[in-house]
Amino acid sequence: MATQKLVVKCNVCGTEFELPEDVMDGEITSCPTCGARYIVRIKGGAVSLEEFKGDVEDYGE
Amino acid sequence: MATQKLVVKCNVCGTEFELPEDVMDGEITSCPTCGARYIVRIKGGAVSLEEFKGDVEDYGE
Amino acid sequence: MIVIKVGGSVVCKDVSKVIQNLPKYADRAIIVHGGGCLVNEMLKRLGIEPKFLTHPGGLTSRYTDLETLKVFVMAMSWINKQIVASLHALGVEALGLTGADLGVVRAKRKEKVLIVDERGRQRVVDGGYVGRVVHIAADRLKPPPLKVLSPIAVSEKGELLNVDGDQLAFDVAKAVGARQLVLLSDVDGLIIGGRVVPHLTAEEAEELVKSEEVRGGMKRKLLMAAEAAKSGIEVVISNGLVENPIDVALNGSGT
Amino acid sequence: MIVIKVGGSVVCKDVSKVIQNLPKYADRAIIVHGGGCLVNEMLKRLGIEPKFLTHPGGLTSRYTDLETLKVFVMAMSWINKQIVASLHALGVEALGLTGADLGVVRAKRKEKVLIVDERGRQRVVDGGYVGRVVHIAADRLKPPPLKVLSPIAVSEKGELLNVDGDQLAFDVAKAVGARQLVLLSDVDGLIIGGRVVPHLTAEEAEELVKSEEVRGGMKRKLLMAAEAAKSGIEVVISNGLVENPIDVALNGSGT
Ligand SMILES: [Zn+2]
Ligand SMILES: [Zn+2]
Repeated sequence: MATQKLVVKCNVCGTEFELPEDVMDGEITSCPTCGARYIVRIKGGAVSLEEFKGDVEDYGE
Repeated sequence: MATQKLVVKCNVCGTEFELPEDVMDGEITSCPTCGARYIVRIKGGAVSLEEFKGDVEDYGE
Repeated sequence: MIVIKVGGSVVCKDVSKVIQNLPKYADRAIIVHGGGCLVNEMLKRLGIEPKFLTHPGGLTSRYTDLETLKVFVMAMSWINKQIVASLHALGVEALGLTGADLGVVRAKRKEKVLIVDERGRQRVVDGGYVGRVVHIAADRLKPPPLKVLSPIAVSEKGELLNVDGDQLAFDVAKAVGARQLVLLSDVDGLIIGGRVVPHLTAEEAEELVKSEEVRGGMKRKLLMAAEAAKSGIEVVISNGLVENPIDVALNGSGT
Repeated sequence: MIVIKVGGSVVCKDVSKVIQNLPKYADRAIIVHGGGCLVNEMLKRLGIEPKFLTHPGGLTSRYTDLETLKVFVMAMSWINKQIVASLHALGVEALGLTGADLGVVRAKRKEKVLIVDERGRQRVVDGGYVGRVVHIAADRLKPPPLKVLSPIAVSEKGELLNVDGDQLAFDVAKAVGARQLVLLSDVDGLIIGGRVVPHLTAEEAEELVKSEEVRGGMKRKLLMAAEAAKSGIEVVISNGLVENPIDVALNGSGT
C-alpha cells in the first residue's frame, strides 16, 4: 500500500509542507518557512489547518 | 452449662411467663393468659417488656 | 399550579422531551423527580447488596441503611442537577432542592417497623432511612423560581430520608393547592384490557385498585389518584417519553 | 459578609465542629465546601481509573471526563446535603446550591487545553468538564438564608462543570464584597519553619510563593490571598478541626 503524503499549505506565506504520517487531530504544527503555528484538524480523513492563537486554557485544578 | 430461663411478668394481669431461649431484641411476644402484646427489649443481657401499641410504621417504598 | 412528577422510568430513559416542554410552565409548575433506576445502577456498581425486610402478610420492602441512603442521595442529586442545568441552557433559572434545603420537606423516620424474621417470628426493627412526610413548606415551593424537588426529606435530627416520589408529589400538590398533578412515566396511562383508560372518578379508581389488573406502583398511583380527586386535584397519568409530554398530559391524552 | 471555605480535609475528617459553630454566623456567612477526598474514594470504589493530562512544562492535571464529573457532582451533593441537613437540626434553614441552581455560578468550559501526548508532541484537546468561573450572581448568594455552595458551575450549554473550590470561594468573596475569606483545612494555617505565620501582607505572600517552603494547594491559596488582600479582603487560613473553628479563625489564630 502506498503511503499518502499529507501536504498542507501555510496561510501566511503559502509554503507547502508535509505533516508526519501519524499526525493526530489537534496536533500543533508550524510552518517551516515563516514559523506560523497551526492546529491540525482531521475530520473524516480530510486534513486542514486551524490558526493557533495560543488561546488555550491554562491547566485546570 | 445450665440454660438460664428467661421469665418475664405481664404488666396487665401479672402472669409470669417464659420467653424462648433464642429470643431477640425487638421480638413480639404476648401474655399466654390475657393476650397482652409486648416488644421484648434486650439491653446488656437484661430482658424487659415494652408495651406494644401496634404503632409501628407501615412498610416503606 | 401544576405539580409534575417525572418518574424514574422517564429520567433514566430520556428526560429531554419533558425538559424541552417545561419552560412554558415555569411560572406555574413544581417538579418532583424520581430516579430509582440510577440508584439501583449505582448500588450494583458499588457492589452494595440490596437488603429487604419481610413484613407480616408477606410483603417485602427494601431496607435503606446509611450506605444505601448515601447512594440514593447521590444519584438523585445528579438527576436533580442535570435537570436544573438543562433548564439553565433553555433560559429557565430553576432551583434544585431536597427536603433539607430551607426545610421544605420534613419527615418522620420510620423508627419502628414490624417484620417477620428468618425464623418466622415477628420483630420490631429500626426502619432505616425512610421517611413519612409530615410537613411541606408550601410557600417555599411555589414558583418563581421553578423548583425541582428530589424525593428526599429531612428529619428533626437532621437525617436525610428517602421518601416515595409519587407520594411526595401528591403531598406537595395538596400542600400548594395544585389544580393538577401530572404523573409522567414510560406508559401512556392506566391500561386496562389493552387500552388506555381516559378518565376515572375517585370511586372507579378505588374499584379498580381491588381488581387483578392493576398491580404494584400503578396500584399505589391509583389509590393516590382517588384520594387526590377527593381533595379536588385532577390526577393525570401520562407518558413522559413523547413529544411535548406535558402539553399532551394536560390535553387529556393519559388517564 | 464572610465567605467560609470548608476544605475537603475538614469535610472528610470531621465537619461537625464547623457546623456547630455556624449558626451564629448564619446571617452574614456564605459557605463554600470541598470534598475531593470523597470524590476520590467514590472513583476508586467504582473502579474508575483517574486520567491525567500532561501540560507543556511537565505539569499534570486530572482529566474530568463525563463519568468523573458525574461522581464529582454526586459526592459533592452528598456533602452539601449533609451540611444542610445538619444545620436544619440546629435550627438553621440553609439552602444548598450548585452553580446551576438559579444560575448562581456560571463558568466557561475549558474547551481547548494544550497537552503533550504520549509521543511527546503538543496537541490541543478538549479540557473535559472543568470550568473557569465567569459570573457570580452575588445577590442570590447573600444571606438570608445561609447558602451552602458546592464547587460546581454551569456552562451556557447547560453542562455542569467542576471548578476549584478555593478559587470559587475567592471569586464569591470578591463578588459579594466580603470583608473576610476564611479557608478552613486540617492545618493550623501557613506553616513556615515549623511555626504558624500569623499575618502576611500581599507582598510577603507573593514573596513566599516564590520560596521552596510553600507547595501545591498552599501555594495557590497564598497567591489568592495576595490577590484578595489587594481587593481589600482579609484572608484567614485556619484549622477547621478545632473547637469553634470559625471563632478561632476570626480571632486571628490562623494566618
Ligand atoms: Zn508559512
Ligand atoms: Zn397478661
